[in-house]
Amino acid sequence: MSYLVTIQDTTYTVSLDDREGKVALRIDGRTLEIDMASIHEDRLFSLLVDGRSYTAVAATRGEQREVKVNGVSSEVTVEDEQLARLRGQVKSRRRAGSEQIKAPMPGRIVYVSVAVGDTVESGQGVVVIEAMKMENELHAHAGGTVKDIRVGEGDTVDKNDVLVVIGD
Amino acid sequence: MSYLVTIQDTTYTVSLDDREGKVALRIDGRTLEIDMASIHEDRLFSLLVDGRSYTAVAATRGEQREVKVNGVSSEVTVEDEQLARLRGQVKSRRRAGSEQIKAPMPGRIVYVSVAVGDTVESGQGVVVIEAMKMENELHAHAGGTVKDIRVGEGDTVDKNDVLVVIGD
Amino acid sequence: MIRKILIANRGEIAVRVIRTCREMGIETTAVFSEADRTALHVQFADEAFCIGDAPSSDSYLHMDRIIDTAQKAGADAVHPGYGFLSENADFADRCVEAGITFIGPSGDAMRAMGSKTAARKTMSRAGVPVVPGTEEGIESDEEGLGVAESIGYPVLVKAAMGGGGKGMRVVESPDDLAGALRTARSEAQSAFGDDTVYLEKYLVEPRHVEFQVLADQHGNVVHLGERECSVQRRHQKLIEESPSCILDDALRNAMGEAAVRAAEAVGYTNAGTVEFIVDQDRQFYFLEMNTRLQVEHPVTELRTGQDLVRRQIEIAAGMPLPFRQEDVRLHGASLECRISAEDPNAQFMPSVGAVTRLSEPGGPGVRLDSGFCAGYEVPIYYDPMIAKLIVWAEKREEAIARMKRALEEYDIGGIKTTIPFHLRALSDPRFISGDYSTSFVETMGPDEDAGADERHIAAAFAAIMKHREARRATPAGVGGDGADGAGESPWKLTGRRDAMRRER
Amino acid sequence: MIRKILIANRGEIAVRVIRTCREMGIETTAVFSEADRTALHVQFADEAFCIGDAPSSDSYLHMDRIIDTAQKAGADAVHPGYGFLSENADFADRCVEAGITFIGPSGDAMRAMGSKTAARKTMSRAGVPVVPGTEEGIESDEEGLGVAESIGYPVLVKAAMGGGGKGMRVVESPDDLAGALRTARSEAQSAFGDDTVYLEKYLVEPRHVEFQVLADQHGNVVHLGERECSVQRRHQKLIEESPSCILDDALRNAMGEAAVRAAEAVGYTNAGTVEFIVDQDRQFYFLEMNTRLQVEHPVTELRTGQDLVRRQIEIAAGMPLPFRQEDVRLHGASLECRISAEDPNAQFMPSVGAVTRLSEPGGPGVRLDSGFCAGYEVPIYYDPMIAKLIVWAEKREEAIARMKRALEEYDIGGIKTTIPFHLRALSDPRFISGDYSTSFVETMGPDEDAGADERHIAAAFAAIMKHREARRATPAGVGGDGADGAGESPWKLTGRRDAMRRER
Repeated sequence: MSYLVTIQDTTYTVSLDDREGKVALRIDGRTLEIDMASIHEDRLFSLLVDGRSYTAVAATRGEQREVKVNGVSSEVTVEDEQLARLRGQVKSRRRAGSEQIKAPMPGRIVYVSVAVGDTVESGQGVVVIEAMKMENELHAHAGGTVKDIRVGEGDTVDKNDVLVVIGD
Repeated sequence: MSYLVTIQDTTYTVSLDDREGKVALRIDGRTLEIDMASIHEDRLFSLLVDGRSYTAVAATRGEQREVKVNGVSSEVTVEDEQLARLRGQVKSRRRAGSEQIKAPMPGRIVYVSVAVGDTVESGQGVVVIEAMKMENELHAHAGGTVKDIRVGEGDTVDKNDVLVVIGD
Repeated sequence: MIRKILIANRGEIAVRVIRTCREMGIETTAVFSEADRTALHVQFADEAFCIGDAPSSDSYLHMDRIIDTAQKAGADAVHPGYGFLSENADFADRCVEAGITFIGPSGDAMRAMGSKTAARKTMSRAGVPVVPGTEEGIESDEEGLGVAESIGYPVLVKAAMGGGGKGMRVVESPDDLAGALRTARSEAQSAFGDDTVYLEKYLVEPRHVEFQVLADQHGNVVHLGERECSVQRRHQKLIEESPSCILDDALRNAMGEAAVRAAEAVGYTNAGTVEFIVDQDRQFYFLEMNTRLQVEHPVTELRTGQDLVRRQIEIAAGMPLPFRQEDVRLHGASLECRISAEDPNAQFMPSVGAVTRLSEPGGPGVRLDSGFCAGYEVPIYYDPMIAKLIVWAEKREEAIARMKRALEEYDIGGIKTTIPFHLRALSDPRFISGDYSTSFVETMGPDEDAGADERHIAAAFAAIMKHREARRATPAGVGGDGADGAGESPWKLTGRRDAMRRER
Repeated sequence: MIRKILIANRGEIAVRVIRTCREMGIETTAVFSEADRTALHVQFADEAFCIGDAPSSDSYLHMDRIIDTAQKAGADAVHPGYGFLSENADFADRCVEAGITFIGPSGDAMRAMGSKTAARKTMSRAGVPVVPGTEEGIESDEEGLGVAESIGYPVLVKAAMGGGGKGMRVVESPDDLAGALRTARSEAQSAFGDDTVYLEKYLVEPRHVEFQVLADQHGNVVHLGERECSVQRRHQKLIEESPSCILDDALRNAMGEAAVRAAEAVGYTNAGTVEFIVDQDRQFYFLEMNTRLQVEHPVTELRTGQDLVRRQIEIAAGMPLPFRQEDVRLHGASLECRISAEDPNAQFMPSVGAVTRLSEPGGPGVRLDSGFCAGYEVPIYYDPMIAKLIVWAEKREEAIARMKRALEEYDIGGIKTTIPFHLRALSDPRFISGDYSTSFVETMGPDEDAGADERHIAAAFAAIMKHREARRATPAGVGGDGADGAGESPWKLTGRRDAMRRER
């Protein structure tokens, strides 16, 4: 079986052959044999790769899959390579469109730094939210035009409330 | 509802009224109100009893139920009081009979200190088993006559293997 | 003697105080908000009482309920921890009026240090150097321009009642002064209910060095050496260490003596901290006095062998200090990293949620002051700091290596924490050399790709997990599509099972 | 310098050694048996290799495989920990022959101390007091009777190659001597392959006090003070502390100097421990020298601030000791409790199984050297000690209170441990007063009913759990009988869920 694994901006192609604890695996041309043993609750594993010892954790945070290897945490997406190829076009179509900036936690809106119609760049701060006694700035992931602003300063918001909508 | 709870040699009669976190309860004439909150995985609880703070754990060890309150561990049996009354006679009949001394862990038999036909007293050592680099003596819980010896010195045994049978 | 103490706080500092009380055979009463019913300090205390709703103003800041609870529980004394009511002079006074020992300085000593302008005046008189600037509030823009001219730009506009960076503005040129005065006044009014602001010389790349003092009720005042706290972000300390790399014995003695004079000048009792800034010429200036136990007090505990909470309780009970200045010995090197539920890769955004997995560091020279256990749900209402990791070693470089080792062992699942930030900071050549200032964090470079090998393995591991979940899904698959992972995945199951547990 | 170390051990000591290696920037190679695939030392090491089946003889005692693994991994050095091959002179020699640094003394120094009769002779010559007795094996019953008569009953029959209480018999009168010689010879032959036994005066209620020594390859030998280890059961130490309550500075210096002479007499290098017994008249006698790091070395680390594993590695690398005897400072009081997977309420029966829940103690003055994490399955093949809890405080009574506080915080679920034993022992008036001997454990009273209130609450809690499980079972109940708890119980579900996890 082959999988496409994306971590940050890098996509690795992994093909593997899994037999009872030992997994033979090719990752971007490098061949590895992994001895994998469950330590606790099917989430925490000990991996031995040519003798090198790694402790690996699989977790979910909401929709996001996360793995942690020797303390280094990465958000990952994994796709079956064949299916990924079939879906290629659908994906890129879906990726376009609007971005919703949501409240990452319940809190109070301190400041909205954009207005409807403004052009924002990728990474630009748009809203400041206060929670846990700290002010935190939320950023646009992709650039675009501010289509809608759904909160005002001083508003109390719940987690995942949409605050600002940015479109193409 | 009323329950009979036995810890060591003491049986407590507990009647309770359980409503959403707060439990009103009478135990051997003492009335308590317990505020009970789950801390982790439905096993670890915080109890507040008239302000006193207790941390309580429910666990199973094989057939045995165990509770641990502020670090003090107790093996408990709990019975519905009405059912317990109905079963009274069945119980006492079952309690009589033979005692099987079983291996509490895998190990090697070092020494058998009784022979078939010997009379043993409650608490008397009958077998020495070696495990984890240590020798451990196993004792008869009730007195009686040795009916059967199923192992010899030097034998390797598995957990729960019957080693010696003691009868009335 | 004190038999029972109410701890008017939560989190790791409440747990910290309870630990010493247990060791002293003193009973403990915890208070908690509705959000903290299952918190560790509630579990660890002998008794615990709910004092209100989740927001601090309804619970940990609610003086009436706290004093009422102390009286009902029969507590002889209240320990305020840090934050919340710890520097509230009225609260200290009200405890005393209610016949309860307040474990800290008197309300008057707090007031003397609470106003920055008043404190600057007192310190000047006591011969403690203060940053050049005004001892009174600035009344007009004209007055401000004159003062700024005389002390030289850049200048700092500060709120007299300020703290935590609020109501503070750096002004580089006369053009910006009027605007800065206006915004600082408005911030100060809303944050502290007092719009008095004053001017200070703004020191470039200063270092933040503070001295721990202890003062009993019999006139004995000692200092226990320094802590360097220059690794800060938005005026929040992140890493503290002792000794400071820029102090030699002569400077340490001079600053320590100044700290003792500062405490004496206001009739201070109990534990307190005198904060200084040290400029690039190694001149030191009084910044402020924190009239409470500090977050970073364990750094001093490890270097001196003292239990500062024990000393606080003894002092509050009227006992004399059991040692004198000449008995204080400073050993080795100590370092603290504050562990917060924040994502250092997303501008330190708070990270709430349940701690699904916990594995704590141990072994030689490692101390963990934690406020949570596995299963804990980090609430959104309070400070995101959830634990402190402190190490000691004979030498500074050994302490740094030990801290990195301990951070690598520390595994907290389910939430993001500042552990990766600390690992980066401790690997920064400036930190290693000891040549860093309060601008350290903002001038840290982008995250180096240190975990390349780990990410390679992470990709392999993720593929294996996906493969196994697909394989498991197929036989049970209702309608198949197993290879897509649409079936029940162990990964998803794990998440769902956790969610169920939380709901119960 | 040493770049990579193979740790020829398992459990907490392997983890302990790995920690210092990490801090020194030295790579680590773990070895493990089939039973230890998921053990903590495998997780913590940079690399790990399986060296055989679960029984020690097939793995941790298998010299060929260990040396072979060290060579394949490119390790410069081997650290043997304690137990297993740590005092095996042949193994030390074979490492050297294979070009691998053995982190410990030379094989010859081990041999000189390995035979108790030879060591007694060497010590006598070096002016180190030994217990009255023979320096040669006893050949005949007649010879034995003569010697016993001259030193006076009771006497102790001991195996020359002995250790751990095997081949040891106390003889109260001449009638019992011949029988004791016979059984001791037979035990010695089967345990050590050598039936030589000798006679010693049996000291009544002695105290076990040992001295830590460090010796470099340049002739520097120092001692780091004592550890009192009189709390023993079947010659296994359970609690160790420093300082010993029976030593004053004069006796400490005399014993420390004797310990240094003992090490010098055999050309000892690296870390070692000289064990003495001290009789009721405070006379001390050489007992034996342990030619390795001891289990209880952290007690000394906390009192001296030294990292003994770091010192061991430096010494093995040929570096001189970085301090001299007069630089050694002993601070405060330190205490260690060995945490074993044993049931103290059932004659210390080993308790195997999975650790289902783990909450570790922390806070001021607490150090935990643990060899396991949550989920760990305690194997049946090895020593049941799974962790060591060590505390430090300024004064002994504070250290005892701190240890009790830490033991109360320590929650290990799924297996029985010796934590309740330690809590009892530390509450024993004899321990508190410091007036105890090696007979302490066997003369401990029956378990007092200290937890009456807890048991009352336990009964209430158990009833609530039963009630909830019955209530939950009823609606889903297939065929009812819910009140009997025959339906799916959360209690049972929990157990079953754990079992499933383990099987996967």
